[in-house]
Formats: sequence, structure tokens, C-alpha cells
Amino acid sequence: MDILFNFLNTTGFASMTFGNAIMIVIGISFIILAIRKDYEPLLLVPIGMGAIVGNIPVIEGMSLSVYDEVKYIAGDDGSITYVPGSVLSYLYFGVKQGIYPPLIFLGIGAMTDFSTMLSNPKLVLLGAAAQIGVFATFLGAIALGFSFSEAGAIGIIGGADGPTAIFLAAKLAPHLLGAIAIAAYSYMALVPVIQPPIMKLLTTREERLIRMKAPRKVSKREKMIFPVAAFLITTLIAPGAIVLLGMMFFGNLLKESLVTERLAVTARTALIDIITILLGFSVGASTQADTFLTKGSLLIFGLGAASFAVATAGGVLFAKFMNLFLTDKINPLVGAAGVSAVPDSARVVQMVGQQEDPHNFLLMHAMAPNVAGVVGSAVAAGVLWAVLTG
Amino acid sequence: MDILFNFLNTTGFASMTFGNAIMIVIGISFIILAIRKDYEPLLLVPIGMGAIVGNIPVIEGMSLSVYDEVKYIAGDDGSITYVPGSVLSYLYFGVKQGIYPPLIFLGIGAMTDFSTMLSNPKLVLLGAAAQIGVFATFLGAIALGFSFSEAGAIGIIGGADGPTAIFLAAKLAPHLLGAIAIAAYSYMALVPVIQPPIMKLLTTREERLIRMKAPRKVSKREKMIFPVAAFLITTLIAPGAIVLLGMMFFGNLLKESLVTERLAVTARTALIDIITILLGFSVGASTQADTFLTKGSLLIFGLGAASFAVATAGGVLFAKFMNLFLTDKINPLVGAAGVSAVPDSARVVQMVGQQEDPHNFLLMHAMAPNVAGVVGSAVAAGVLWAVLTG
Amino acid sequence: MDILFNFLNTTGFASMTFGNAIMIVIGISFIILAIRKDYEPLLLVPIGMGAIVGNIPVIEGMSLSVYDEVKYIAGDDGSITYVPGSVLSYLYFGVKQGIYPPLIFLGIGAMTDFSTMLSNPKLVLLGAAAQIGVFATFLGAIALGFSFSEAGAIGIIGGADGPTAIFLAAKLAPHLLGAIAIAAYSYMALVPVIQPPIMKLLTTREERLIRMKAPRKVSKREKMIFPVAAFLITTLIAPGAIVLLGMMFFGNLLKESLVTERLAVTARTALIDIITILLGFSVGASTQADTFLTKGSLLIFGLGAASFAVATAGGVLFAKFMNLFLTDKINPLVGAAGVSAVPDSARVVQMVGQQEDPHNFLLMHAMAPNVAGVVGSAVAAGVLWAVLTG
Amino acid sequence: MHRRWQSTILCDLLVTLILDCIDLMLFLATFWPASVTGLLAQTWSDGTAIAATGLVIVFAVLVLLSLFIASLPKVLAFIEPWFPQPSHLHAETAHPESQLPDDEVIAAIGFVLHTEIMNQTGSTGSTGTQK
Amino acid sequence: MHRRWQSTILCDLLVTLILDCIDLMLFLATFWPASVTGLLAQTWSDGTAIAATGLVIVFAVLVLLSLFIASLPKVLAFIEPWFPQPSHLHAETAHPESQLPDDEVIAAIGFVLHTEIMNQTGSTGSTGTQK
Amino acid sequence: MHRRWQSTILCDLLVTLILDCIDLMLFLATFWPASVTGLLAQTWSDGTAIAATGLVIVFAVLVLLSLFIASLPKVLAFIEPWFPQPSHLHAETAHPESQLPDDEVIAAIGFVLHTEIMNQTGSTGSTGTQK
Ligand code: NA
Ligand code: NA
Ligand code: NA
Repeated sequence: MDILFNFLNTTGFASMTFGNAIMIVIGISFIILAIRKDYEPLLLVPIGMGAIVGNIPVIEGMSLSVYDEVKYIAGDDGSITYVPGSVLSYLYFGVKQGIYPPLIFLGIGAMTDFSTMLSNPKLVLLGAAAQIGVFATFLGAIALGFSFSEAGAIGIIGGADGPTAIFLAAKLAPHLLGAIAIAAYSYMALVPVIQPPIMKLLTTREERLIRMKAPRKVSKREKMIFPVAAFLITTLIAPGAIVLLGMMFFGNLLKESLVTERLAVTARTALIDIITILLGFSVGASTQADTFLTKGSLLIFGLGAASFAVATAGGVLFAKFMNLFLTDKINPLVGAAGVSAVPDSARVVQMVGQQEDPHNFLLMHAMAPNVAGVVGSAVAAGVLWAVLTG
Repeated sequence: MDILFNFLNTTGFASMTFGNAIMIVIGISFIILAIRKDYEPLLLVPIGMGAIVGNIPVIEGMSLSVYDEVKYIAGDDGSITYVPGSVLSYLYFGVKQGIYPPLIFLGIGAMTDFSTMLSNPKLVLLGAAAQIGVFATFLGAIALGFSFSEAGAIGIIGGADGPTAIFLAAKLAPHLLGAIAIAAYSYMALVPVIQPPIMKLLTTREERLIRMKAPRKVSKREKMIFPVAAFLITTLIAPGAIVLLGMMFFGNLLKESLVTERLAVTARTALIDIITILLGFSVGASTQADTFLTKGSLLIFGLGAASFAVATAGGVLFAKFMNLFLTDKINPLVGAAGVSAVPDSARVVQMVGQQEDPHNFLLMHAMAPNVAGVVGSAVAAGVLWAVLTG
Repeated sequence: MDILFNFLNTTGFASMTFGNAIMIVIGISFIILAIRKDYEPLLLVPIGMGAIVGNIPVIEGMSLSVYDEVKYIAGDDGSITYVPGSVLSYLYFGVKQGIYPPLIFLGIGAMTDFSTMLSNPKLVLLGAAAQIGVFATFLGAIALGFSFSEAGAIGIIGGADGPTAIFLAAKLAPHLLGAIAIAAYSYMALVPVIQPPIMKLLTTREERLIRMKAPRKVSKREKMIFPVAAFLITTLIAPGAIVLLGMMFFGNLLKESLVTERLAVTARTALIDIITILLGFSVGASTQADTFLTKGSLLIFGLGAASFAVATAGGVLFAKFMNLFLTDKINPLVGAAGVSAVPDSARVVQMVGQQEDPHNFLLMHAMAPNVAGVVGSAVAAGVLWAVLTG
Repeated sequence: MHRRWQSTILCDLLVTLILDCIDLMLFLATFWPASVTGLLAQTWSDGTAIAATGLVIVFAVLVLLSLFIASLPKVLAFIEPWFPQPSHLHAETAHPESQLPDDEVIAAIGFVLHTEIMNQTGSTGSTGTQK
Repeated sequence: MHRRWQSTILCDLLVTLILDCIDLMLFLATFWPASVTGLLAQTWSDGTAIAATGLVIVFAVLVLLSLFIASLPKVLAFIEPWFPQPSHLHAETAHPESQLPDDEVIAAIGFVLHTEIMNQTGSTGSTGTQK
Repeated sequence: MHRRWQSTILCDLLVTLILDCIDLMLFLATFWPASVTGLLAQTWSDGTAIAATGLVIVFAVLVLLSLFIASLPKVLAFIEPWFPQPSHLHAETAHPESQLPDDEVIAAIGFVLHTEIMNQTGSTGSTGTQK
């Protein structure tokens, strides 16, 4: 009977901590939010299940956690032994080394239609304005005592772009990766809750009623030239964004070249789905209570909320500023889509606009700053990486 | 002409051993069985072709076998050189580190409908009863002189679950992995041959004629809650099963959440297919005659056959035992499906049942112990891993 | 303002070399060729975009290039530190270790119908004859001062098979891999330009008018037996081709066994697409001006062009030679398809044949030497690897 | 439908059964070693203990799972007033993430309907060159 | 359509805006440290400089991108005589690499049409067993 | 159809050809070095030997493959009485692993047929809101 009782001592019930229980409840909440509210389900379900899996207490000596990594041991005779890691550590490798985010960007590029942006170049600036959220949060994090590298990784939460946030956190502050990823995806899921009050506060009813001109038709050739030219323009100035933007514009070229359609289809279906599953699940599994439930994580969550608010305000106010000089006015609600969080924030713009005028269709216009916001936060990440490394 | 004759000396014909020839014939037999009998073709074809590929004699000094792994060499000056492995060794890495099995479980979860099990909870116990095969084989292996770890890995053949067997063998007895994997898949393929005589021997005609009540309709919400709750229940008691069951229930949640359908589709098509190809082929290629054709492999095959017989008997007899207390009797044939080997053993139940009564449809009822058997053997693997490691 | 100016100093504009600019223009040309001329777009678009991405100048100290690989550093205390590589270096790993080419061959096998070859066995020899291009180029490279290993890797360009060329270059001359891959794919793309003049020069109008008998119907069983038997025949003589041909015939078996259709479908869609994306992009990104724009690369391009010409001539002339002994004459144009470059060279045969006689359908006949050429160059690669290694 | 899973009775029986099972195996553990040639008594004893433990745990897990499943509909019925089933769960076919082929199937349906309408109104001119 | 992107005026304004922005932040950098408890002046000053730089670069990149996009149609119209749009770009639906489902959709269309024709000509015998 | 692959004659010829080829290359190997500036005779000789060997092996493999393919139908015809073609090989279209899109195509067919039937029986009420 000894073995039985020894075994029971090693079960999860025995060694479960209060923190683990909290994390499991958080994981379940993510899944419920995804199912009942339809908030970013493709990421909240994997992350939620991952958080549950990662917080089952494991037996001492068994290699199960994402943090049980490969080790190399040098022998006295010059031999080197490879000590295998846990299965989850191999899946987490793509997160830790920043491999998954660019592959997700490849798929995003292969599913993104830049037409609305190409027909409305001035709306691109709204995607820049919303990045004020990134840099304001960066300063906020410094004020709260985080190091420069940590502050950079936290700031990028304001970019409202999961893969970008994970990529930069993996490069600048791997120890905060879990908290940053969870914060980024949580707030992206909460975009329909966070943005509307700010948008309404900063705009008048007249502004919200502005109707915008229908965008012009963009030629196939423009769409083909765009990914290559845009890549050159962005990365010659900000080479730190080479990997993320290279993959995104590569995916878009696969789509728009019209001769590589089968590659584009695979990039935006099987490939992005597989990577999304692995990324979401292993990020979730990295949120073990003992490394995750810290004061730092709480601060990160606070800063993340602030960053989304500042980014939204930045986009809206900059649209109002641009209207001072424009004949064809921009509906300032559209500025809120500059935070990216594709396509949720564009949908929020549509929704808030229709609350004033049910016949005003802003969705198409909001897609322009929305995708520009993705480019903008990737550039911001590239700059922060370049400035804060080495 | 020297180079020509030197080359001919290094061809396969010159260095072919009798063992290689046997293994190639076994590989061809697997392929023929799969094609002509339709026995588990998705695994027997890759394993068979892998066995052929792995037994072509290779040239001294060329890195071709799955066992030509990466090496690290320390120099006198503290430098470390990475010596690449063969291509097959990189594909085999996912087998050796136990990475492929959980990903296959992800796909299985995303294609499994637990409805029948949810509507028939008592049938779950049959999936536990069949695990007697695992532990009886474990004892048998010890009696035959295998070490505890080896015996654990051999015992899991009785779980009738290929990925589980490969996972546990990779953890407990990597040197026996090839033999255990081949034995597990061979007997899974032979389920329609092994099970029927045992099922008939242990049941009366009256018992085989028992018709079971139609299962009740299961609500969507039950199916959504099940994967999360089942994961918590199983792994809090047996944390060793975290990876396998975590992935399986994660896949099932992707399917049942209804909001992540595209991830579930990819998990059960592209992802599981890719992993199946890589796993089957590289497991096959690991059966090189010199490491595979040993007395140990023969014993493993004998123990494997016994374990399937014991597991089948365990399931059938336990069903009869349960009938002593139940008003709504279980058709004891259904117990045979507790070995898992999804869905073949459930089909065997249906077939044997229809031999007595062509209008008795047991397939749906047999699916309940069938999927419970998968959970049962994953739990058994988790326990054996926990007890026998460290 | 210092930080701003420091940053601007590190942008691409500042550190761009003339070589980078040339490579970016080459990358753009590849994409334009693929789009406007439909030349091998599935490879030229990824390689072209990769070349653009790989030639954006990167910041000192940031790990971005495919050559920023993992490093292991031994400490004084026996500890070993893992220094991560760049994201692109992880994607390039599959090129450098020769992992991607066999997986592409798996997909090619799963999409290739060997029927025409099975019904026309004598046309197989044309696929051997065209390999004269490989060995002539090998000698040419030696004459130009390359080492034996380098000459072997350069010679295989004449095989007109991208994955085979990358595989052998990775094994024999990794430092030339980029140039060899680019040369191979460039000339494969230019097959419709290079081959027709040679084909017309070496054949008379009468020969080009020859019509060939319709091929016989091949039974399913022949198609099932073929991949296994062909694998044994080829690799028992040339074990160096085990990985490439093993995967190709494995893919074909998945297709022809008729019981593993779902695996064959995934192998020829999601799997080959994913690998094609990763291989093309990372090969492109490896063509950084400083390692690529060398005299060696120029010589390789010259030798590559010659090898395609010699291979084409070899195929055509051997067909004329065979006609000396055959009752049912072969249209010698078909010999040009022996270079492989599937299916472009077969299409070229069809096109040139129809210029003389619009009702002569040579495409089906040309597919036989076309696929035989793939086998032939894989065997040639295996032989060169075996002879030139160790 | 009622009394279909007599948990109390069966549960007691199962616990008894499992404990009996352990007793039997422990009994065997003390008895068999002598008859197994060349095998140390200790090894055999440890092995049977591990096997017994393993089987007990497997049963324990699946019994718990079975009880949970049996109670789930009742629990859901009990909490229904507070957590009603959201209506959108019934509408999953309309979910925007439904897979790719759908579009094409819809296109096919549209095409066929269009063709049919064309046919029935007698204007069959251009449809042949659509694709 | 004309004058829709008044590049010269707006461009000047943007440059002014950005430079003002930097000035503001550098001003803050010298002013705030005292009010931020326990934070070294140097750290805060560096931080604001980095943030200002970052925001300027993000704006610079996206302004450039915006100007490029705005000018692209004009450039294309200008070079049109020398590099005409190749005609095959308009025919991408017929491209051989079009995805797998197409075949099946076409098969479905064919099947439905066939069935319809069968139905309308009155011969409904064998279609039920096709699949 | 008969005599389509005159193996004996052609085989002899091929062997002769290959051996001639080797002789030619070995001849070249002894002759050319002097004319190749700065290249050692030994290197050139080794290189031609390798090339000749390689080409011979490629031919040998593909000749063997060709002979095997030519003989395969005869061998299969010969063993047919003992190993008849299993009938299920002809039924692969009904295999359960046929890919996913089928279901959707079938659904599309069903939907269209349903709609058509509805149309033709005059009841067009609810179909518009199905999807
Ligand atoms: Na953003
Ligand atoms: Na089982
Ligand atoms: Na070739």
C-alpha cells in the first residue's frame, strides 16, 4: 500500500497551490469569454486551455513544464550530453525564440486585403498616431521602475498586436513574456469594451455622423507592387521590423501575385492555424502561477489597459487634427481603428458609428488605419528592439 | 575502373544482411496487409515503407540512419562544434522526444465525439477494466526478466494505443521504442483477428443478443464543459498524463467550443496527417535489423499478443460483472471495445454482435468504452511514467 | 536628438551597399518574371522576396540574418550556454541540413502519376541520358578550379531539379548553396527559353513530326508495386539517394495504395506548400550580397547554363540513337524532357512539337522521361555524395 | 431514464472490488515469488504492488469521471436559471470563422440557381463561358 | 477625386508637428524628473528621448508609405505606355494552381445540373445510387 | 503491342555503349590534362573517372528500372491465378477517408436539390433564411 500512498502524495490535489487554482480559474474564464462573447476565440481558447494545463501541479523530477528546457552537460572527458527537455518546452521553443509570430504574420499577410489602405493613403497616418500608446506606456513602465528593456516589451502591448508583442517580449524581456502576451490578448479581446466610451468622449455627435467618400477601385498592379515597395520603405528605415514585416508582406505578395495562390491559401489556412494552436497553447502553459502571479504582472495589466486607452485616444484625436486641414473630412471614430487589433477595432468603429446613423458604413474605411496600425506597431517594435538591444 | 568497383562494393547488394532482407519483407507485408485487408492503413503503410527505407544498407561514413544523431564536440579551446545529424534523425527527433504523440492526440481530440460516452457514463468503467491488460503485461515482462522501466513500456502495448505506447516507450525505454511501436500497431491492425474468438469464448449466445437502450441526446453545453472538466479530473490524480490528455482534451475543446472550428479542422486534417506521416515513416525507419531483430523484440511481440487477449477478456468479464448489479443490462461484447484501438475494436463489437442478430446495432454503444479506453491507457501511461521515473 | 541621429545612422539607407542594391533588383526581377512570364512562380516569388529581405542591411549586433546561427559557449565551470540564433536561421536550418528537399519530394511523389513511364519503359533511358549534363558540368567545374566536392554540387545543377540541387549542395558545399540554388531555379524557370533552340538545332523536321503510339493503360496493381520496387532497385545500387528517393516513392505509395488518400492529399497540399514557402524564402534570404556576389557565383551561373544545354542535347541525341534500333520510333524532342524540370520541360516538348504539327500531342509521352529524369538526377546526386564524401 | 446509474450501490461495490483486487495481488505478491524461477522475491513483490497501484488509480480516475458525467446534466439543469444557455450557441453555422469551402459551396449553389433561373426563363446565352 | 491628398501643405504641417512633439517631450524630459519619486533624472531623460525618437520614426515611416501610396497610381499611369498591364493578369481565375475545392464544386455543379436535366426529362432511375 | 521493348538487342547495345563511353572518357583522361592550364593531371584523371562511374551507375539503375517495368505486366499476368486482384481495389472512391470537402459538396447538392424541389412545388417561403 506504500506505493499507493506515495503516489497519492504526488497527485495534483496534494501539491496544488492557491496560485495554481487562480490560474486555472482564469483559464476557464478565458474559454467562457471566448465562447459566450466571441472575443478573439482563436486565441483565448488555446491560451485558456494552456493556462489550465500549465497549472496542474507536476511531480518532482518529471519533465513536464514549458520551462523544463534542453540542457547540455559537459563531461570531464570533453564529451557533451544532451539532456532532453519536456514536450511542452519544445513547443514553447517557437515562442521563446520568436519563430511563431513571423509565421502568423505570413498568414495574416496572405489574408489581408490592403485595398482600402491603398485607396485612402491619408488614413495611414492614423495607424501611426495610435502608436502613441506604445511610447506612452513605455514611459509609464519606466516611471514604475521597470528597466528599459522591460519597458519596451511592456509598451508594445499598446500596439494591440499579439504576435508583435510576443516577438518583442521574446527579444527584450523573456521573463515577462507570459504576462505581456496574456495582457495583449486580453485587451485585444476587450476592445469592444474599452474603446467605445473613449471614442464617444472625444468626439461630438456631428463628428460621429460624418460620412466618408466611397474608396476608389485599386488596380491589381498596385496591389502587386505594394507589398514589395512597402517592405522596402518600412525596413530600410526600421530594419528591426525586417522579420515581422518581411513575413507579412511576403504573405501578401503570395496573395496578390495571383500566380502563387496555392501557397497563399496554405499560408492563411493550415500554416497559420497550426502555428496559432501551438503558440496559444504554449503561451498559456507558460503562465504557471509561481512565475506569473507576481506584482510585475499586475503592473503590466494596469499599464496594458492604459496603453489601449491612450492608443485609442491618440487615433481619434489625430483624426480630428487632420480634419483641420482636409476638405473631405475623416470621421474621427475611424482613428480608433489605428490601434490594429484587426479586425475587432474596425468592427467597433462600425458599431459606434451605426449607433448614431444606422446607414453609415465605416467598416471599410476603418480597415485602412486598422492594417496601417499593424505596420505601425511592427515598426515601433523594430525601433524599440534596435534601440534597446546591445 | 577502380572507382567503379569500389563503388559497387559499397552498394546495398554487397553489404545487405539477412536481417535487413527479413525486415524489408516485413515492411512489404505491412503494406500488403494495409492495402488488401484495410488494417490501419494510415499507419501500416508509412511504417512499412519506413522499415524498407531503414533497412537499405548504407555506406560507411554517410549519415543516413535515424540513429545518426546530432553530436556536440568540445574543443580544447572551449569551442563547441555542432556535428549535424542525418535527415532521418531530425524527423525521428519528434518520436524520440515524445513530441509527435501528443500532437496526434490533439487531432484525435478534434475528431472525437464524446457524446456516446457522455450519455452512458457507466460504460466508462469498461475502458478502465481493459487496462488490466497493461498491468498484467507489465508483470509478465518482469517475470521474463525485463527491468521495471522496460516492463512499463512493454505493458502499455496492452493499452492498444499507438501514440500512448510510443510516448511512454520514448520516456521509459527508448532502446525498445521500435519494437514496442511495431508490436502496438501490428496488434491494433490485427484486432479483427485477435478479439472475436475471445469475445465468443467468454460470452453466452443470450448475452451476445442483448440489445441496449438508445443513448440520450447530449446537449452542446455538456460537450463544451466535458473536455475541461475531464482534463482536470484525470490529470489532478495522474499528472503524468498531462501532455497526452491535455492535448486530446484541448483538441476536443477546439471542436466543441464551436467558436474555433477552423483550428479544429486543421488539427484533424493537415496537422494530424503531417505528424502521422512523419511518425509512421520514422518509426518504421528505426527498425534496422541489427537493433530490431533481437530476442527482446520476439518477447515483446509475444507479450503484446497476450496483453491484447487479456485486455479484451478484462473488458468483457467486467461488463458481465457489472450486469450483476444493473437493471438495464450491458451487452458484454461492448466490453471488448474498452481496449481502445479506436475505432477498429468498436467495429469488431458491431460485427460480432451482428453475427448473432443482424438488427442489433452495438457500434454506437461500443464507442463509449472505446474512447474511455483511450483515456484509461493514457492514465495508465501517466501512472507508470510517474512511478517508474527517478 | 542624439538618439534620433544615431538611429538614422543605423538605418538601411546609411549602410546599404551597392551589392545589396543589385541583389534587391535581382529579387524584384525574379518576382516580375514569375508574375509576367509564369516561370516557376511557386519558387521564384518566395526566392525573390527572400532575396529582398536578406539584403536589407541590418544593424550591427542585431541577430537577423540566416547566418546568425545558434552558438554554444562553454563556461569555465563546465556549464554550456545556448546562444539563440535569428528567426531566419531557424527557418534556414531545414535548408542547411537538407531536411526540406526530401519533404518536397514526398509531396512531389504524392502528386506524380508514373503511368506514362510504366507504359513506356524504354523512355526511362532518356532520363538517364540527360544526366550527362550533370557529369559534364562536374568536369567543367573541376577544369575551372573548383574542388571535387564543389564540382559535384555545381554539377547537379544539370539535374534540373531544385530540391536535389539544394540537398547535394547542403551536403557537399554548403558555402555555395545559395548560388547553386538560385542558378538551378533560374535555369529551371528559363527552360522555355534555353531548350527550344537546342532541340530544333539537333533534330530534322521529319523527326519533329514523328507521332508516337498512345500509351497502354496501366493497372492499379502495377502502380502500387512500382514505388516499392523502384525504391529497392534504385537505392540498393545507389544508397546515397535513399532519403530523396525514399521520400518520393513513399509519397507515391501514399497516393497509389488507395488506402492512405488523406495522407497523400495533405502531402501534396499543406505539407509541400508549407515547406516550399519556408525553403524558397530562406534560400532567397541566404543570398546576401557579401557572400553571394563573388566570382564563384558567376562561374556557377555560367556552368549552370552550359549544363542545361548539354543535358538537353544529351536527351535529344540519345533518343535519336535509340531510334536506330527501334521499330516504333521515338520523337527525339521527347528526349529534351529527360532533364526533369517537371513539368516545364515536358510542356516545352509539347510546344515545340506543335509548332511543326498542331495535332501532335507529345505532352503525355514527354512526362515519362520527365519523371525518369527526376529519378536519374537523384541517383546522380546519391552517387556524387557517396563518392565525394569522406 | 430514471435510476439508470445507481451510483450509491455500484460505487460501494466498486470500492469493495478494487480493494479486493489489491488484496488479491498483494497476496499473490507474497505467494508467487518461489514459483517464478530466478526472480528475486523483492522484485516480484514490488512489481505486483506497482501493478495494483496502477490499476487502482486507473479505476479511480475513470470512476470519478463516470460519476462526474452522470451528475453533469443534473448540475446543468440546477444552474440553468442563473446561467441560461446563450442563444448564439445554437447558431454556430452562421459563425464568421466557418471554414473556407463554404464560400465556394455557396458560390456553387448560387451558380446553379442562376443557371436554373436562366434555363427556366429561356435565356441560356452566356452562362457557358462564366468559368 | 482631384486634390484629395494635398501633399505639400499637409507634409509641411506634419514635419512641424513632429518636431514640435519632440521639443515638447524633451522639454518634459528636463522638467518631470523631480516630480517622479525615486527615479533618476538621467533615466527619465533617456526614456523620453527614446520614446520621442520612436514615435518620430513610426510617423516618418508611415508618412513615407502614405506618400508612396498616394503617388503610385500616378506613377503607374505615367509608365503605362512603356509597361502595359499584361493581359493574363485579368485571367487569374483560370490559373492551373487554383485550389482543390474547385474541382469538387464543379463536380457538384455538374452533378446537380445532370440531376436536374434527368428530372426534367423524366428519367430519374439511377441517380440515387451515384454516390 | 508485341516486340515493343526488344530487351535483348537493346540491352547488348546499351552495355556496349556504356563501356565505349567509359573508354572514351578514360582516353580523354590521359589526353587532356596537358591542354588544361594549371590543372594537375591526377586531378583531371580522377575527375573523369568519377564522372564516368557516375554516368555508368545512373544508366545501370535506370536500365534496370526500365527492364523491371517492362517485365512487370508479364509477371503480374503470370501470378494472377495465385494472387488475384482484390475487388475492393476498384472501389476506392467509396473509401471512408475521402476528404472533407465532400460533405460540404453533398450538403450543397442537397441544399440545391431541396431548393429546386421547393421551387417546383411552389413553396418558396423559408429557404431564403436558411443560411
Ligand atoms: Na498596432
Ligand atoms: Na486503451
Ligand atoms: Na533531372
